[in-house]
Amino acid sequence: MKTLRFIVSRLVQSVPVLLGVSIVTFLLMVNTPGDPIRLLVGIRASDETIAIIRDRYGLDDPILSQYFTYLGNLLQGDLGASLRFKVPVSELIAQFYPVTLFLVIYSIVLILPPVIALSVWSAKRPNGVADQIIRILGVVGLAMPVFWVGLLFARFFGVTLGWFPVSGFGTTIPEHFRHLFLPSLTTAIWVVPILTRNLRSALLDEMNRDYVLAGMSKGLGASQVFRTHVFPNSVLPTLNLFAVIVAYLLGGSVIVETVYAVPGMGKLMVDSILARDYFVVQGATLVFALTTIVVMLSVDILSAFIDPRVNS
Amino acid sequence: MSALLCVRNLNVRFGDTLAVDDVSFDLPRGGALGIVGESGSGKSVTCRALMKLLPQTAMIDGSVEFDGQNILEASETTLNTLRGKRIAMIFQSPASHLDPLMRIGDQVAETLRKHTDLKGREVLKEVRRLLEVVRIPEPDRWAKAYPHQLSGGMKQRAMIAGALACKPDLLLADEPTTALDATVQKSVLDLLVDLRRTQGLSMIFVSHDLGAVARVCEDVIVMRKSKVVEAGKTRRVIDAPQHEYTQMLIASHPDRLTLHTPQAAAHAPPLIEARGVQVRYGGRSLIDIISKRDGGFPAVKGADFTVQAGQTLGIVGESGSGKSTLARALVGLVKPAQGEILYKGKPAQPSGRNRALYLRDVQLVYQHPYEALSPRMRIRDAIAEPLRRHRLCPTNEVPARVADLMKQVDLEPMLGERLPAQLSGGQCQRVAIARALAMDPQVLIADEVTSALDVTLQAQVMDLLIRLQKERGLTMIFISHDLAVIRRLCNAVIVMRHGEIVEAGPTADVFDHPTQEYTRTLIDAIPHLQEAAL
Amino acid sequence: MINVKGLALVTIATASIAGGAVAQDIVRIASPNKVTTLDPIASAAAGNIEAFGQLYARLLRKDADGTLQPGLAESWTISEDGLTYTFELRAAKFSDGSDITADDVAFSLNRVAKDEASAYPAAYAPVEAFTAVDEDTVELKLEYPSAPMLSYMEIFNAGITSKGDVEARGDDAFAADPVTSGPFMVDVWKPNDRLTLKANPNYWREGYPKVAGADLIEVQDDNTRSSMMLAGEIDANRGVPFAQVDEMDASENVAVPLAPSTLIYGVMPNHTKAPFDNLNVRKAAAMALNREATTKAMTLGKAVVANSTLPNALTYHNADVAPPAYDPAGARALLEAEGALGAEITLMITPSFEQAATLLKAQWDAAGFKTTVERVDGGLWWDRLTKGEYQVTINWWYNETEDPDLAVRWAVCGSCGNNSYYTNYNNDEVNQMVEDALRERDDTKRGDLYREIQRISTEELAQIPLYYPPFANAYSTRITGLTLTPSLQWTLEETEIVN
Amino acid sequence: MKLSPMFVWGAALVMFWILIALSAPLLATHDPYAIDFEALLAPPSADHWFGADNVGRDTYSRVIYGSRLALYIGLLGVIAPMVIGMTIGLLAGYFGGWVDTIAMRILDITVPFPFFVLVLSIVAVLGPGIENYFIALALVGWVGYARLARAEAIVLRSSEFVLAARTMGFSHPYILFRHVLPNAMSPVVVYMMTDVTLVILFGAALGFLGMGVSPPAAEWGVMIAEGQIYISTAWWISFFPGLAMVLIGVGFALMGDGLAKMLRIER
Repeated sequence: MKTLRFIVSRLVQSVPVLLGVSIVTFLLMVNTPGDPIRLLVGIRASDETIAIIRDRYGLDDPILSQYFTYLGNLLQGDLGASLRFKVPVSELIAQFYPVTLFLVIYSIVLILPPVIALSVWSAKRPNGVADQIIRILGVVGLAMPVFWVGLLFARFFGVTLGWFPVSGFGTTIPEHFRHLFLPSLTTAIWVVPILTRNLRSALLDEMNRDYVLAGMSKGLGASQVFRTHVFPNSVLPTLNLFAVIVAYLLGGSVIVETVYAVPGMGKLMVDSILARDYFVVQGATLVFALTTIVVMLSVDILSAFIDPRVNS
Repeated sequence: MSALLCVRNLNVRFGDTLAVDDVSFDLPRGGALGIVGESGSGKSVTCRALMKLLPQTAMIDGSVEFDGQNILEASETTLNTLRGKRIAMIFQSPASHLDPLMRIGDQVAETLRKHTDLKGREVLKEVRRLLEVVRIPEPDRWAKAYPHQLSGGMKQRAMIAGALACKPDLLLADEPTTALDATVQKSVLDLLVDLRRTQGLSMIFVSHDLGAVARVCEDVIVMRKSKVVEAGKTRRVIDAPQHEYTQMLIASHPDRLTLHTPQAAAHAPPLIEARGVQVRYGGRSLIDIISKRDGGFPAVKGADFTVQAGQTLGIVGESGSGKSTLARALVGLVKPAQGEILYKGKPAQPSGRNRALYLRDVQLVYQHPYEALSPRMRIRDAIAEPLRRHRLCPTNEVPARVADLMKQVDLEPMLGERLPAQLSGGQCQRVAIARALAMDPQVLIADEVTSALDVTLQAQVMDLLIRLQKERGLTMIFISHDLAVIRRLCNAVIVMRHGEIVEAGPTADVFDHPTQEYTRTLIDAIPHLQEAAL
Repeated sequence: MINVKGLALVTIATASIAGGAVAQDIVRIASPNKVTTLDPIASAAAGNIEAFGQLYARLLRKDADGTLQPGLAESWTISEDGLTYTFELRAAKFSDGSDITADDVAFSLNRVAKDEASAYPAAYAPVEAFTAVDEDTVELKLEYPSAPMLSYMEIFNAGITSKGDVEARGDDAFAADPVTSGPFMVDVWKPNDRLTLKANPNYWREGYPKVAGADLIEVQDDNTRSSMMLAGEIDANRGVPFAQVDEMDASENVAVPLAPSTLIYGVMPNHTKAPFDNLNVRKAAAMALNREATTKAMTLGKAVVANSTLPNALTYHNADVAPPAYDPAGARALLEAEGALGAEITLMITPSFEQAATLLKAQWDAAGFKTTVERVDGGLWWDRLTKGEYQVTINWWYNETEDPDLAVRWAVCGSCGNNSYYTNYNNDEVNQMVEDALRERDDTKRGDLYREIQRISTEELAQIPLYYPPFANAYSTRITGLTLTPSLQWTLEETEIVN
Repeated sequence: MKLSPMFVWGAALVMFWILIALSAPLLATHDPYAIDFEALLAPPSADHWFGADNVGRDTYSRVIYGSRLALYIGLLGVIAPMVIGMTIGLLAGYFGGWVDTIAMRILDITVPFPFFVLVLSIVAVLGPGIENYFIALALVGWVGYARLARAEAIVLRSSEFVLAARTMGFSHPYILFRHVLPNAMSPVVVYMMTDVTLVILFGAALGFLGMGVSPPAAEWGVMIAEGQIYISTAWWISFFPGLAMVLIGVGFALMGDGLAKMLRIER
């Protein structure tokens, strides 16, 4: 009951945030030089034609009225239509959003086990050999450009070994898993180090806590103390970073999506920016923002669930 | 009675520092041994070595024979069959020794689950019983609670319950009562004493407070600089200490300190006066405003008192009594919701426009010696800061003034270059005082300045304050939970509870003929050296 | 301690959820160009052009070697004065099974010729009207003769759409999921991702298309397309970077034939902005460039150095003209003479021209210009170009037909609506000749006119031609008969899957 | 304060690059911008140690000069966001109340924004050019710093030495600057070290999306992006800048880890 009220209030708070996001996006878009129609009708169209079509889409109305029309439709749940494709933005989002969501979740699935394993491993003997190796590898992974790693993976795992497809999304769930493996792996390469570093230090901090000593004095033994006390306590600080990263993954998905020709939101979004497809950018940004908010919210709920101190 | 535990030539070294130097003692079955010493004396390390609960970096030798079995030789697995089952341990600051994410009941049950083959319901029943043993009310309710929901005393009880779970033969108590309020401290001590009687528990009781030890143990060893300097029957050691360190230790115990008789405050006009001061924490929420409630919770409810010039007023009370809040109101860190503060008869706004001027006269010294100093600021700069900021003296004289101030508080000049972290607690406290004196105040408010210090340091700091007061004719407001200290320093005292002043008057009257029940319990709770063990 | 191995296993497990690749009976083509609309009149962007050809049949069609063949029109007659064309339609059906009538043809062609929203009506300027004489006869009336008019009945936007469908559902709905007349019909269109086509059972050509369907996948990144090609995930890769042609060609079951195109790459000076409004400065800019070496660097010797402002694949291409030869010293001298030495110029490019920009900047600066490269995204590029807010830029263009009419109108005509590809090159003499050539029906005279246009525009450096690249597309050996015609049309209907 | 070995290694690596950047003209064997039609895609050799790129420029010299741009982007790209973020974060955390509320609202709006989208559209609005790239980064990147600084400030606000400073009658600005700021620095500095790497990488990513630094600048990210299509025919074009990027990244990351250790004040 209490959590429910919490959730509701948070969602209510997010309304002005979304409004702010939409305003910022809109301002950015209208101030971006470049004419969507020119890109739409192609190189050979004459200026007259363009003028006519601009007028058709009401792109010459004053900016404020444009925004309020948009907002009005938005409140009725209408995200408008793509200037490029003339299909409803909601349709486009319905088409691309699941892919990116799948990609992000899949990445997380691939990321968490190694993060836990590695950080536990290196925390066992801080500054030991394993720890150092993990750190260095981590930094290397972190410092390699994602698109570069992606290309190499595609050529090696996809072409040379032929283990995984190098593009697309597939149609069935198993296919999704196969097609998105390399993209997710590529993502993991730089996310794992970040989270590992964080969880490792959290573990080390917690291992020096008094309650560890207390646990040992009960004769629980190192491993049980670690499992039942140290680990749960260490997860908390990492959770928040995790939320930030998930948000970043959503927004940064464009790179892997481009490298692996994954038909996802990131690509849609960037293409739409380049094509000045205002309403798609608007809609997609809002969906992204909402997702981020939900992720943050669920992380808060989760940590409230783990840590009794949070909501009291 | 054969010795349950005998320790021979125990040495513990971390790197090249010797933490425990050749310690030997016996503990008879059912006996209780106190280990007394100041922080860094190696008493805690000794205690932990008995369970081999030291980091890998520690190099231990000597022998610890528990019930004929050498602990130091034993493997982790064997140790884990002993720990918690036959030797149990309780610690200082229960707050940090309980896992914040685990329910009290489960933390108690952990030991049971590990060492007994009790299952499901039985475990719950046993937990319930244990919580009752340690006198936790409504055990079922508290078993489901999380540590942060319990009071300090209850946490400590819960920890004890966990320690007792498997009816251990030996209980190691490492400063179990430090950092607890006097009354709570007393109740825990009583509990331990009681447990010894009822459960026939053998006990090693580590503490810096000889009084507390005296209450529980018949034998005591005194440690200093990781050596045992004296050992024997508690009574004997207290009455006839051999080693001069022991003597100093006992001498600096509040019981033994000669009461300093403050000059009867002349009928000077009150220097500081509080009229119905009320402080609230937490602002008014919308609901509060609608329902005409004040909102927040009152930390101080209508406090009235006066302090004459040259007088020393003591404010006593347990944590949460609002005494510190009151102090902060006096220096404008919190704004009173109601009431006013008069200084020299005129209303003063400590948080108002010309606070700087007022604060030159009224200074506050804080409780935690380290935290009160900016960690990245050299001592010299810290003391010079107010001089420079308020241009209290020409810039070229600043170094001289600083040196002078440091001398006044007995700090070697060479310490000036150090950072707080490189100083001892006592030294830091002196720096804090010196910094306050830099403003050349009329009134010095000392908020628990001694409570974080070892007894000997405590005594020194108190001496310093007394001296300063004499030299500078300071007016002092001395806040402490330690009545012994108050009694020694102050010529008037206020007893606070739940934000209210329950009793006030000249120190002697209040202490010798308390009119309030609460005051009496507070006074009774003072651990005295003459407590008889058992 | 948490079981490290266990966790490692989890990762691998999630990874190896296998499932063999499905056998494909459709042709998969990856192209960097986007399909943004399926309405043939709505766009002249490359991606759409590539799609239109598959969806809409035209009155005429081109066969593999580029000669005009009967399409929906079985036969046609042209009046003496060349102002009246009469097309006899064959019996054919739309993808929805309804008949393709003269009405539909007239509707479609009038739409592309006259509709205000028609993206590229240039070819149909002379058109007065298309009218349906009867069920299967369409008459085209021109206001003035147009020599290449017949060939325009084949180009991408001359596709025949269903009048009923368009009027019933309106332009936008139609543009998303049209009734088609061509070899294929829309299966699924996922904008910004792929257009999936399936064979149109009612297509008029018996036994065509030979494949069940096709996937037009849009993949921006060159490397991704290459990887896909090498991994066998696509059957054709539109646009292999020249750097990868040999590597691709060498790898088994992939072939990269270099096919003739009407493409031309060139430097586009803005003739109304200093310093390039000055012919001698343009000359200097041209002389500063080692066009052979530059071409070699950009195409690794896979393209022909351009000598004229028009593609060499066009009829009447003038082989005898040439921009001034490489002569940096001469260039410097010219600049000095014009007092333009050290002239600051900004070279505006889109991301795909970074290499070219680097080469040009280096050579120009060596000859005494001070060049700044400004990279902008496509959107901004078009905006600035069409508004004339640039000094010089680089780009390519192509021509729908071998006939140069549209080419000259596009590239060097100042009065044909596009200000000579927005370079604002405007020479009345040339403009006049463009119109005359269109009306001229004597082939040799016509040829002379176009050669003259090329001579003048090349000498005046309307643009500085760089090179004529071939199409470098990769094809899987799994298919045969797929090529990209010079007019950007896939020969998908001829394509067969062999193994 | 004892130097942690990690920090020493990291600092050494970064110094190494700084030295290279400073002495680039001495180290370079060729003009990093000079094209050479004879040397198109020339493999590593005595003349071109790291080979030559697709216009015959000497990759080695370009990598050397690239270090300048990398450091420039890396450092400037974090300094602006850090200053903005720290200021907002400290004020919000220290004063709380409505200051905090406003700051947090701005933050709330920035956080859920898809990162790339914001930067891309800002770059699109402001036009290309490295300065605009910095502006974009500053407008997006300050959030992380603000979060950290705020968290620190909230703790410090109620710490005794800040209270003490108050009871010394010092002004808020003075306390913020002299007592809060220095003690809030350490986590920020540590974060900054990782951020430098990320910023450099982000520049590369923009290059990949065709929005990075304009040619012919010797920017590693752009070099890698350009070299990609030669991955199997002329690997050296993208390999060496990639290597350089990893090396500088490792340097900063190690420094960060080391600092994290050192800045903790032992009690």
